[in-house]
Amino acid sequence: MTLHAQQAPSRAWFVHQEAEAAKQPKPRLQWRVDPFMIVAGLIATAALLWALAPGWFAPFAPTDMDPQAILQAPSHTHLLGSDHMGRDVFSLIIYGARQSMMVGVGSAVISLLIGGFIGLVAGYLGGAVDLVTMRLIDIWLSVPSTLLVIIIATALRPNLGNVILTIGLVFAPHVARVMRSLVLSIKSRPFVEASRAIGSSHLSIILRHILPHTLSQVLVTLTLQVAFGMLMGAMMSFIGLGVVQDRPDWGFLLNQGRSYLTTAWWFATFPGLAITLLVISLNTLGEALRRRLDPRGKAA
Amino acid sequence: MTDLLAIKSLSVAFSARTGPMQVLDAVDLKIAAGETVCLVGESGSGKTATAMSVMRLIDFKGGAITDGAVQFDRHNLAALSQREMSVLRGRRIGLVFQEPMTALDPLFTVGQQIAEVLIRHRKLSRAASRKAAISLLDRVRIPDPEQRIDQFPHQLSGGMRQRVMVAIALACEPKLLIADEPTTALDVTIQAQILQLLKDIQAETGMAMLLITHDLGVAATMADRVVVMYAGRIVENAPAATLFARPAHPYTRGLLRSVVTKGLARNERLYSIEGSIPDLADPPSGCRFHARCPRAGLQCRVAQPPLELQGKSLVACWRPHEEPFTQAALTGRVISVAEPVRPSDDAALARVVALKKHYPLGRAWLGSRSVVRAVDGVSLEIRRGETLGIIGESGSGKSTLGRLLLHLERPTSGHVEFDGQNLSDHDTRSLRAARRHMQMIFQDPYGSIDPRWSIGDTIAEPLTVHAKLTGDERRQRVRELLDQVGLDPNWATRHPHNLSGGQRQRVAIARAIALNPRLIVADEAVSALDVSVRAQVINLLQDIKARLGLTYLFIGHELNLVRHISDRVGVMYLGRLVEIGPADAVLRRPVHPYTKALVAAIPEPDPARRASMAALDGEIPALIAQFQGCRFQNRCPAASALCREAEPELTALTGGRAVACHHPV
Amino acid sequence: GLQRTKAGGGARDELVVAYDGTSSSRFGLDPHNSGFAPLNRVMRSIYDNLTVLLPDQSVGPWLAESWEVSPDRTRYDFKLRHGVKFHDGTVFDAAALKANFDRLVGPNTVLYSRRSLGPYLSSEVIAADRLRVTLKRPFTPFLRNLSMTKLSIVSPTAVKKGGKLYAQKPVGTGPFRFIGVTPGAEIRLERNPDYRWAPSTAAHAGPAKLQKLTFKNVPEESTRVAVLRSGQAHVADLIPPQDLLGLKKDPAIRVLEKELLNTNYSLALNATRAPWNDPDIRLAVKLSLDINTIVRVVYLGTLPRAWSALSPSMFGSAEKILTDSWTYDLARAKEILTQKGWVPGPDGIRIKDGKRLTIDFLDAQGNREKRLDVVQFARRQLAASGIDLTVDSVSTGIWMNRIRSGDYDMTGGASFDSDPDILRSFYSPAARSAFASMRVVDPQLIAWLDAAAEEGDEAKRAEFYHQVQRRIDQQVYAIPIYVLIYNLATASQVKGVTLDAHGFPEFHGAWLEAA
Amino acid sequence: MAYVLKRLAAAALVVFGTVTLVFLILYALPGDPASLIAGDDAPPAVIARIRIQLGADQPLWAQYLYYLHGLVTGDLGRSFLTGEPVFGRLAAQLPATLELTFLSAGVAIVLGVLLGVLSAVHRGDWIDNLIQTITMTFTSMPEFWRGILLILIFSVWLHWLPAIGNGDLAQLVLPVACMGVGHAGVLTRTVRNNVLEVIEEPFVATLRGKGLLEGAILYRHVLRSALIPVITTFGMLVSQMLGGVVVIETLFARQGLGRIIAESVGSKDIPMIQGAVLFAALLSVTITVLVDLSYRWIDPRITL
Ligand SMILES: Nc1ncnc2c1ncn2[C@@H]1O[C@H](COP(=O)(O)OP(=O)(O)OP(=O)(O)O)[C@@H](O)[C@H]1O
Ligand SMILES: Nc1ncnc2c1ncn2[C@@H]1O[C@H](COP(=O)(O)OP(=O)(O)OP(=O)(O)O)[C@@H](O)[C@H]1O
Ligand SMILES: [Mg+2]
Ligand SMILES: [Mg+2]
Repeated sequence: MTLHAQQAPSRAWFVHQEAEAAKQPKPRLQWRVDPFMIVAGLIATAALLWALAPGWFAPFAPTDMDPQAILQAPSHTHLLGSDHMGRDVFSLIIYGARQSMMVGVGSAVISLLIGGFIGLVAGYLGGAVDLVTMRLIDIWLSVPSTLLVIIIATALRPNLGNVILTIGLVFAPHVARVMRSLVLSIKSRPFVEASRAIGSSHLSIILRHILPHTLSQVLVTLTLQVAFGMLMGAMMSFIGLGVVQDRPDWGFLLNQGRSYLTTAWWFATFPGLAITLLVISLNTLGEALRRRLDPRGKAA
Repeated sequence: MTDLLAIKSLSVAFSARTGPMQVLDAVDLKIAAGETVCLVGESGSGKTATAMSVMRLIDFKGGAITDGAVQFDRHNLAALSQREMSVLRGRRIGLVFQEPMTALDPLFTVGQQIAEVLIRHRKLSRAASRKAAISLLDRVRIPDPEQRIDQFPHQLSGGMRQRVMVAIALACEPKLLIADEPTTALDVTIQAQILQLLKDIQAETGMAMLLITHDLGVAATMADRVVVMYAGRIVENAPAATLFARPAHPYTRGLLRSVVTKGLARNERLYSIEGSIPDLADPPSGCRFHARCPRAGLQCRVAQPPLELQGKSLVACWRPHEEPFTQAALTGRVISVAEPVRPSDDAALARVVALKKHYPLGRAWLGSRSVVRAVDGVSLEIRRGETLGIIGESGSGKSTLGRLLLHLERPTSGHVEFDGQNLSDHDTRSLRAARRHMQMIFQDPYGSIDPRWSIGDTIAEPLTVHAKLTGDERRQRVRELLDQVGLDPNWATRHPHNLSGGQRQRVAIARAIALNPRLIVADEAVSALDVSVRAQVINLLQDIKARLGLTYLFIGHELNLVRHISDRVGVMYLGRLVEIGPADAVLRRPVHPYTKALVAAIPEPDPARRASMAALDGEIPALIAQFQGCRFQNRCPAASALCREAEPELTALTGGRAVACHHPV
Repeated sequence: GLQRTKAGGGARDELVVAYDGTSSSRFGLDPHNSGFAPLNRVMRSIYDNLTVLLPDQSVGPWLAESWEVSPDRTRYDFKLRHGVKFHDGTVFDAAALKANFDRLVGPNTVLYSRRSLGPYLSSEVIAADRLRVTLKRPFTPFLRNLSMTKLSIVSPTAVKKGGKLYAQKPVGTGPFRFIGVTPGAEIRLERNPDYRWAPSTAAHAGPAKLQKLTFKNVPEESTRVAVLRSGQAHVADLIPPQDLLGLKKDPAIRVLEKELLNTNYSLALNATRAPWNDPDIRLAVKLSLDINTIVRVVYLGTLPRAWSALSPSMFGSAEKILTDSWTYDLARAKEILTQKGWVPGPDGIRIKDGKRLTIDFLDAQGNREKRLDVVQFARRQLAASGIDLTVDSVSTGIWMNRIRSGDYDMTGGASFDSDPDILRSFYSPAARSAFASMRVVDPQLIAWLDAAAEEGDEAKRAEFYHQVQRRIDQQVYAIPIYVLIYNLATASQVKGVTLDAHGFPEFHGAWLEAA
Repeated sequence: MAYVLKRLAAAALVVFGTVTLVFLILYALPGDPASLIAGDDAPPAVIARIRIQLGADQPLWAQYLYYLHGLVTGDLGRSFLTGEPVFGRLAAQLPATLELTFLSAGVAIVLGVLLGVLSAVHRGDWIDNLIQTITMTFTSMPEFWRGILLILIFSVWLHWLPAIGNGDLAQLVLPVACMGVGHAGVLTRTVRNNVLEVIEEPFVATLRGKGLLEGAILYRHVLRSALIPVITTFGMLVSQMLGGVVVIETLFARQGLGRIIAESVGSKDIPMIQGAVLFAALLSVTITVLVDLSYRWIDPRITL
């Protein structure tokens, strides 16, 4: 079974990861490089490079406003047209990659750290700790995540850090559940019991046996989380919880451009495509990664 | 006799990453109407692939028939379309799979699953098919078929599920039944029941049977002909009596020798075929067995031997054996093991006192608290230097006892003494320290080693935990240990995924002995291994024990094997110890009716001694119930009114034996 | 399928208006307690007023047939129109009017429109059709304020019955009466058949021609245009600039535009907090802004740039006086900042005593009317002179709290009104509204504003306000940005929709021409 | 039955926890509700009075108890802004949201199962790739963008469907399509992957061994087994849709819980937010319970 892309703030895929995690070792699927994956890899790499060194790729600075060239259709000067302030859409997208990636990666890392820790502890200790934690997580999950994001983001104030923190917090319990079932299944594998029989301490079992086995799943989760974080960030822009800045992220651009769709289609379309393509790519890669890194493949 | 099924020069390949992988190479096989043919061979030799090809189910697994024909009645099955095949499947050819746990759709009642095939092939109405299904259940001897028919697979025991599978296969009275390891996952007593059932039904209907098994005992019991496969080829095909009396192919002989039989004396070293089965992705040239064959010559290395008639046997060998094969001949060749350490009578290394372990069932809140009584009042002692074997059917609590002994789990009540100290008195830290004297070897050689660790790290893990060694000392010790278990010391940096099951189990053993422990619990340590490899590992365990003066608790379910390795044997049933005593005495002259039944149910690889197998009726009851009286009463031929009232205590007999039975034999 | 999408599903005399109610589904049509322009636009059709604002910004009779003002201008005797009835049957008379005033000044309520009554003291019923209103002191904006929806006349019976929930079941005397609401989505009105008291400005005197009038709240500007184009609505308001140009050229669409009487949208620095308490620094900020370009780019030439605090058509606006009174001067701005000790730091942003020159812009409205685009543009221009601007978007509640406690550097706002006295709600602490974006306390301004409120002479009064606006400009208490031209696009078969002198839509005379 | 009770007890616990959580988050919301209610020019005395009326001067625990008390007596309080009872307002808005959510869910599951099975059957070929690419694209689009495009295409250009409103079925088509199609992508993949997974199960080999036709195996057996994780996904999706209405309802100018939440958060109308989130959480918990119960119905093995 594979993981898949979903609408931001999606929960469904977590269920799969949980189910996945609980599964018994299986022979590994074949690793086949298909054209989709190559394209996905190229897109993700491009976005990453843009995020790292936008200056190398962008023909204009994101702050270059040309009052003479407002809402210009794509042309030689403005490959993807210009926006309502005369900025170059192509350059905005390149610079926006960093912001979008920061939202995506940042929130993913936060949810992984928090959720991962909770899931690890609950799964490993089991018993009452597990029961209580899982109930708390149920509670957290019973509020649809979009609502949770809105409420928390309103309570905090919308700057980049808080947007990232909010998305991270909202997704953390999902990660916790994935992590927990992962730990539960690894915990019951004989080599863990073997290590216990040897007399290894809990800490060393966790660090040396359990964590390494969650790594591939964690990587996959990270990849997919980045995608969700980005979509969620875009949604926050729409609701008005986005961050206004010189280098707007793609969601913000799309949101700004949305009312120009009939008059200047390129303004919204290209940032939208950027998000969508990157999300698709990350999902495709995440899925491939999961298959590739599957430790069960080696175990079987 | 006309051939019902004739497989001619069948070749099958799977598409693998590295290209096509030929798993069957020119297989020839014939089954006459009413005949039982057993297909035997080690894991991966292509037995299942053969069955699947006949059924053309191989197509769904990514395999394809690349050559040859499968003649069944008037059809060449290899050339039919899937649609045409589906008319034959289930109607003319029945199929029973190995795993009764997973071979039934968990979401449908057994009735629905039987009815389905009747509706499909015999065009019965719903009502009629239900009736027919009930009578089929009755025919495979499922009690209360009217009730059972509406139950779901998970509500049935493994044995019953396998009966349901048989019922499905028999629903349309097929001419041919293909059974792929139908009893491998079952307990011996249940295996005996199912095999008996198959025999009975065959006698009634006169169907032909292709029975796939890796157990030569089963083959001896069931087969008219035995076909031996090795690495995708048939190496020998002979009438059962001939094959067991005069195995011609060295591989067949090797297999037979590796089997631990009743007749084998305890202090003998087991025979084993050296090496392991080749990788089919890169099969060896010439005779595929030549690398492991003691008789191999130059010809064997370069030319593939044809399957040729020799006497009554078809053999594919350039240098077949001609002399008869006897147990005596085998015994004579065995090298004797080092003199075992004599168990001293009084010095108990470990003592188990009134030990109980109850597992709560499900999540026990807001509901009745039911428990599984996995171990329910066991007392015994393990003496220094001895091997105590524990046998019993699945679920009888053997593994739980093993884990309790090492205090991997806390007992519900009772306690364990190790070296005079009560383990329950230890705190976490001192318990961890105490662990260095007690180690465990697990059943699953694949699961019990962390696939991400190098072999060296795995073996060094106990050293890291307990011994303060420098890096060099540790590496040195790992090399020593690898050497001791017969692995190349240079393999320390390798990762386990390239290792065979037997090699992995050696790694596990090396890890277990790293700290020179005093007690090793080996829980089904060889059950997952092929016969030839199993013998290697057993020999290794024996050697190490002799060398290091270890004490073993050896848990297993192959009686002959346990008898071979153990000084004393304990028999468990439903969480209780029902009999204990010196191995030979208990297993050759059992006094408890249960032990007796177990012993009787073992199929011996000797067609001459075919017994009526179903030694024991009925199923093992669930462990949840609170028992009154003897736990064995419902299956016991000797049960009396007393047995229904009072639970028998373990009482000592002469010769160091004890039994828990009101009416010992 | 197309037929179904036509507005009203076939009823030819139902007019559907897609209005920008922002994303709020907050509903309440109590004219005395709503400063929310979109709902006031709806209320224009439900309620009438005592007076009507004429195109020349003078005041004419409506529900008040005439009035007499005492020489000291503290007593107003209103003679009321006869035969006027509320939608609930209540007769509109002096008692009803008094009830309206009493409601506004009642000690237990704090209604938004209270301020518009100024120094109101009491009123007394002289006859059934005569009411005398007494003020504590002269209050010149009084009559003009009475023309605003903020002081529309509500049914006292309905208010009593409705209590706190009156706003959910509004009852007025207007050409349309309220029949239902789908909160957040639409407000349904129907013709008031008894209506015979339209103001003199109306095209006809009788009841409205439309049978039904439905206001659909479509906060998405692109959706608003979409439903107009697809025929799901007949009218859409506040068309964004980028679409306005196209719609104006579309023969199937008619566009009505009218300047909204209000305070021009202005950016206001917090003059009570350092370093913005220094007028020179504020000046530097102002000089750094090329407002012409900002407005031209952001509004694509559809809105004029503003120079004064009051929209040009409003009485007393200093727009003409202030036009071109200063020019964008980056060099000068930099010079001032350098003089004041703010020197460029490593990233170009100026630093003084280790503090960066940063403007914390507090926003609660999002990009309504593209105001955030304005700010974003301004941010770029400010950066050129070494000032950093960050936008802090918060909810209304937080916005108010922080404005009140002075915890901000800059914010922006506008407020619709018909009299320049509205400036007091920004600059006079005694009359300041919670939505006021200024916190500055300037005694000079307060004095002028208070005097102007009492001044009877139009010319003198205007002069006061000119002074006020000049001072606001010179002191840079606020930087006016654009003049809002309210617009309404209608399908071409819609006739007779007008915009009143305030810039609010009137549907009394509207009808749908057969296609 | 005991199972159902147990499940309900757990659900009640979750709801209680949710109530507390929402209360705590909202308590932390900055901004003073009293001054909001009081209006623009309220003198401090009035604000103070209102604060007392609201109980905002009480300590946290007292406010919490007061809130719980209200809940138990079915009183969710009154809106700070309009004074109307929160419960009535929400109850009036709920049907519109439910209508939108359930129809979207229906569309998602029907499309998801159909396309998923089609995709699995054609595993690896162009149909599979096409379905996967299209659904993946839909799913990866920010929802509001998808919605705007739908409006432009079907309402503005083709004049087929109305873009806004809460009236007849036609007005539901676009919002339902926007939400349903997006989520269908998720389900399509889930169904596809589960079908492929189940097809590998040993019992399917048994079914083939029985001579059943592939169609019967697929639809009668495989799909049913594959459905269990699909239903979990589906439950999650419905819960997620309940959050997604904030976007959809704004975009398509519909009434509903989403609009209330969007608006109330902006104006700190705490009773309204509390009520709306509580409603959403209750719905989402109800769906989870239903999903859990449906497992039992589909899979006889499951016991808790
Ligand atoms: N679906 C598959 N794809 C590729 N290779 C396969 C597949 N199934 C089996 N094989 C390979 O085919 C060979 C023969 O397998 P087969 O299952 O027939 O062995 P077997 O004799 O039944 O063994 P066992 O006793 O373990 O059941 C093995 O090497 C196995 O790895
Ligand atoms: N952790 C556990 N929780 C609940 N029940 C358990 C647990 N471990 C074992 N059991 C139950 O206890 C009983 C005895 O299990 P145990 O594994 O000791 O049997 P065994 O004799 O080793 O069987 P096998 O031959 O199948 O390995 C079984 O019914 C099993 O289901
Ligand atoms: Mg097999
Ligand atoms: Mg066991």
